[in-house]
Amino acid sequence: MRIDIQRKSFGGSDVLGRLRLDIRRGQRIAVLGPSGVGKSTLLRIIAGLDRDFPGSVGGDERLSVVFQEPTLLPWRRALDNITIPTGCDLALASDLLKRVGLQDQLDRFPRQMSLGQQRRLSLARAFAARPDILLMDEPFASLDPDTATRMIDLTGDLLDHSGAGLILVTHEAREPVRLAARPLLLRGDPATLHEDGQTI
Amino acid sequence: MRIDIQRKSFGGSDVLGRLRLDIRRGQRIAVLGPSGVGKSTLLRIIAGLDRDFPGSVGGDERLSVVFQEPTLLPWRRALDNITIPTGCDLALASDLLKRVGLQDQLDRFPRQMSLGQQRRLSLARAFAARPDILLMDEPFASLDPDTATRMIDLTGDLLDHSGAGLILVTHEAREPVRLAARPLLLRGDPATLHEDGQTI
Amino acid sequence: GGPGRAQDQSLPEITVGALQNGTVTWELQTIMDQGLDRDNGFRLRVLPLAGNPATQIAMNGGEVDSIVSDWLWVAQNRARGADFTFLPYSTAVGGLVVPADSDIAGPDDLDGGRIGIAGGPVDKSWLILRAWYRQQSGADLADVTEQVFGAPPVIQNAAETGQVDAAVNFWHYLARMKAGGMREVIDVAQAAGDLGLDPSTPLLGYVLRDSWIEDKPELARGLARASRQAKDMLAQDDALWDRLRPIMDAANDAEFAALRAGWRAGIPPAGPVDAANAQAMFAVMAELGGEELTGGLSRLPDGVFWSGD
Amino acid sequence: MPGILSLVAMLVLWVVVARISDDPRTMPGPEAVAMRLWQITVTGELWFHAGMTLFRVLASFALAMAVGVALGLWMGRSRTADQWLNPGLVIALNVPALVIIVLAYIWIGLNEVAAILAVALNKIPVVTVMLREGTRALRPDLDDMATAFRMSRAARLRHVVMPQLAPHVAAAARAGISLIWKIVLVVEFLGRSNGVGFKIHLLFSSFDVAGVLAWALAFVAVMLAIDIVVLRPWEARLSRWRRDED
Amino acid sequence: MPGILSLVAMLVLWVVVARISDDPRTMPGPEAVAMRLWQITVTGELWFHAGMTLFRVLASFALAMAVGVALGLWMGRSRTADQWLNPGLVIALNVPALVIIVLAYIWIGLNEVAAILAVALNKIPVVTVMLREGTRALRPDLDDMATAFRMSRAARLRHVVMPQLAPHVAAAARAGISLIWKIVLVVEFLGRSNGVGFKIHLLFSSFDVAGVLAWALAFVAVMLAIDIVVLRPWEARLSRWRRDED
Ligand SMILES: Nc1ncnc2c1ncn2[C@@H]1O[C@H](COP(=O)(O)OP(=O)(O)OP(=O)(O)O)[C@@H](O)[C@H]1O
Ligand SMILES: Nc1ncnc2c1ncn2[C@@H]1O[C@H](COP(=O)(O)OP(=O)(O)OP(=O)(O)O)[C@@H](O)[C@H]1O
Ligand SMILES: [Mg+2]
Ligand SMILES: [Mg+2]
Repeated sequence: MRIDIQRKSFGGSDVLGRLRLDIRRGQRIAVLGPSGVGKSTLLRIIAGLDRDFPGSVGGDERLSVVFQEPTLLPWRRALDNITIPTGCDLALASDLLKRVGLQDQLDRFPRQMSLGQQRRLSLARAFAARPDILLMDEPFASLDPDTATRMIDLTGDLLDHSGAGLILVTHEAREPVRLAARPLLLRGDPATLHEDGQTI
Repeated sequence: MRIDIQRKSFGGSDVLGRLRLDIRRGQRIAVLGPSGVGKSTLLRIIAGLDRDFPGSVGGDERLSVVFQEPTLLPWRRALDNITIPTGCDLALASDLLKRVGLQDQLDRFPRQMSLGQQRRLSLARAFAARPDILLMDEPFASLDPDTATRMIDLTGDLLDHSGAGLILVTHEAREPVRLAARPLLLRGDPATLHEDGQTI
Repeated sequence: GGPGRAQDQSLPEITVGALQNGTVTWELQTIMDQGLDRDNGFRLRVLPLAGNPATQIAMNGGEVDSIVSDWLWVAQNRARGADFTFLPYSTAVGGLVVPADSDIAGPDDLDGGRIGIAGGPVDKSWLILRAWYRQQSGADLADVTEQVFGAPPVIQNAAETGQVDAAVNFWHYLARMKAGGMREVIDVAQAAGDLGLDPSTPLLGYVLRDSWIEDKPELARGLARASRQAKDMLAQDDALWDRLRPIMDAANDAEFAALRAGWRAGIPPAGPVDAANAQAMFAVMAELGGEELTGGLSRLPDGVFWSGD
Repeated sequence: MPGILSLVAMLVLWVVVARISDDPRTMPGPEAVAMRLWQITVTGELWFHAGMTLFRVLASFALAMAVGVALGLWMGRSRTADQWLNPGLVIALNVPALVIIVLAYIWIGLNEVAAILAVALNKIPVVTVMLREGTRALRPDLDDMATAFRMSRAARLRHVVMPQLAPHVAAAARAGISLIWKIVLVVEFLGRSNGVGFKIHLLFSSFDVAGVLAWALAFVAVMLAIDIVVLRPWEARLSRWRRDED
Repeated sequence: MPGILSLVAMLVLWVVVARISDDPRTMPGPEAVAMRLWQITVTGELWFHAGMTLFRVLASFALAMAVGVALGLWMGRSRTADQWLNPGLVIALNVPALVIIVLAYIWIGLNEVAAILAVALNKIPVVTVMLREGTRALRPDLDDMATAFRMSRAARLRHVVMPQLAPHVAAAARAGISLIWKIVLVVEFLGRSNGVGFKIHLLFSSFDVAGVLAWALAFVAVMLAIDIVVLRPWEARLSRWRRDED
């Protein structure tokens, strides 16, 4: 898919400047940058949740998103929180829940889970949608190091198997390395993407 | 203050086992442990938000809490989100907002801020309450490394100045070190506190 | 229904919408009980309703062939294009009553008092009372007293509990109130007489449609005859009243007797209504009632009163 | 238990007030009312009239909720729809019940359809308003989630929107069924020959306070039963996710 | 603009229907109604009666909202209060307006206090129910926050609870003021000597549909004005925080 943003502003002040980005199945990109620079805004634009900007986002790839907050349906149990939004079958949903370490929590409502557990649930949901391109907004934050490593490896595995593309927003330098993702830096005001010090 | 928990269970299954803990002004404790072990549950009990357990939590220290999620009043602007819950004056509130790097956002509503900015707002709010003991649940998660470092140092400074105690829940080994907090490990099922491999 | 009603199925039906516990039901019940409808070539069906507004809606909606209302209502609707006409049913009017122990002995004592009125500011009894009072004393009763308007039972209660000093109510409420010990200070029929109006002018009547009468003249005449026969029987035969007693809702013998007497007193004279008398009465009421009462009419339209043939 | 106790307390209060006022005509005690209730029960009158009224209440309730929820959702989600329909809504909200009922009877006829339609027309704008306010408060993050995962319209409505609207629907249902029954009373008064409203107005015009209370309480009991048997359990089921335990 | 356009569209529809039905008695066109409206305006009648009605509406509205919101909050927050008060609430909700009004007039007297109290009593349970359902849906995390920071009761109510209840209060206010005005009509019908309800019933009893519509629409216009001038801006101000821009 092709992203071409001329700028993105909130209430008059520009947050994002000119941005162009191509991404296909199999490609992996990591977006790094300081807090408040516009990473989530960019991801929302790519996901098609924000269309209020000059520019275009094109492509017919199937996307799925791990939001910066878990964003679960509080009134549905863990298993349903996977099957309902993604429409996947029960077998896949419980397999994924097992792989993110929630095999004992299938029947819990979100507020009966710890935040880290909710995070992993939202991770499993994104995988269950079988995306062509996976968009992740700091998916491994607030997980303990062991769990985080397991989740990163799981993500890598699943991407290897499905051949899906990845856009990962993160603060941790080790995550792009472990996932073999091309690290891009979002910085400036308005923010633009940089690779190895070069604006792209 | 003195915490004496015999156990804490949700719907029949024990999450926390026997726990005893003393904390006074000037003392700093860090609680580490895997996701879902019961760290937030412990913190909620200490903060007096969960009283449904056998045991006691005593002491008349003034507490303040940084929740694992920002937990702001969505309908109040940043500045009001500090002054209203804590009752502090405007000067202190804007000074703190400046120190957490939100000097440009005083008039924003929470949903117009990035998650990292909301986090810092909630941090400033906890400081504004001038606590005797500060309870923090992963306060530096989902901040970029630079910002995180600045926030950690700010926390240390403020604690040094006010002489307040600290209970910090975190996943990162470097945070207790930088804050000179005594690291305790929460683990097991039901979970208990361990120090240097010893149950306490 | 009485014996033999089963064979009546072949007879044409007349539907009358009536208050289930109203005084009209007494006459309608007698017509059915005595087979007067069958004798006059129709079958009477009563659509029981719970309020006067309901009967008026039913009539305007074309759901019933007839209801009972006053000729003012007929005139107003006729002026607006409805082809309603009026067949006399009763001359009963109200009066002004005060509690038994009241200091009010006559109309002169009303000055400065509170009067409860059931029919609203354009109630016919109230307007005639005002005209009469003006004739007597030169002052308007509406100016020298305070009025409280309300639903008939609310007014009855207000009078009985002393919230108002005097009350004007519909005749059957008055009958009960008087049976309960209240005292009549002014009789509206008499006041009308003093004003030179004919007290035998019927105010209430069956409302019929011109078009319906044209279609089924023999049915309309049958209804008129049956009504008259029922009135004649009820005027004389106490036994008929004993049969009606269960639906009359009389609390005691005194109330029962008062209701019976009141109803009998209201039986209009046979024969067509004298339009001139009605016109005179209308003029008196229109002067005080204004637009609200007349609905913009300056005089009664032609054809308000059905001659009966 | 507290529910029953509080009913008993109210009953005692009633007895005391009736004793003190000592005027059985305007303030009949519970015994008098109970006797009337017993009478209409054994004669079977109660079942017939209450049945007719209940039928009208349920029919117009179903109609009003269906239309009102749909309209409210639409107006809450779409600014355009809201701007276009709002004047009509405010007018519909404020046209007196009496006017709607009379016009329905005159234009449609004195029949059950007109009655039920008149009641529903009175109630629809109220449901619409309540649902519109609720819809405006929907969580945008869950909306985004549904969009991102391309949830179907039906799934979205059922799993994302409706659970958030449940408190508003519950409020609309509870306030609504009672409003409806009040309007049914007027409808029955103005143009039906049976039903609780018909009876109450008849008894009122003969100033039979005990009788009016007997009929009113009989139907209140029906509504109380509906509340306890249908609405409460439904709400409890819907709010399970708020509880701590699993 | 769409608002005005839609009003125009309704007007056109009315003209067309009136033309087609061609029965000015039961279906008067807007011209006829406008003429009546003009008449009552120039004679000054409108201002007096509409003023009286508006006074009654506002007085009972204020009373009903204050009591209803307080009760609803209490019942929503405390399980005990809810269990004790619920039967009373369901009964109050379902006692027919007529019964309450008549009893108020009988027990208190035929005066303004009885009228306003009767209306408020009819409305309070509805507000209570709406607020109770809203209170049950309050966010527990913000509650915890308030507890943790030991916010005072007043601050908590004002800054944590009320903003969450705003949509419910708005719905209750909007549905409420219209319900109130409907009940005021009945109250005026049964025992007042002025007000729009008094006039409407007077005209209705002479079956003057154009007159009834003129009065009804005059007051609907008042309500529409209140909606546009008071309620809408208030709501807009309250929901600023939902918007994207700053
Ligand atoms: N309200 C609840 N009802 C039932 N179970 C709960 C509830 N809250 C927490 N739990 C369970 O208790 C355990 C501890 O939860 P807690 O939130 O304390 O974990 P945590 O250590 O803070 O984890 P994390 O690092 O992911 O935030 C979890 O397994 C969770 O599923
Ligand atoms: N709805 C909004 N209205 C106004 N300003 C907004 C809005 N959303 C975001 N912003 C501003 O846009 C900037 C970028 O926000 P964004 O959420 O994209 O940051 P981010 O890079 O994801 O930060 P973080 O790492 O803290 O999540 C921030 O300064 C924020 O204050
Ligand atoms: Mg972000
Ligand atoms: Mg936690």
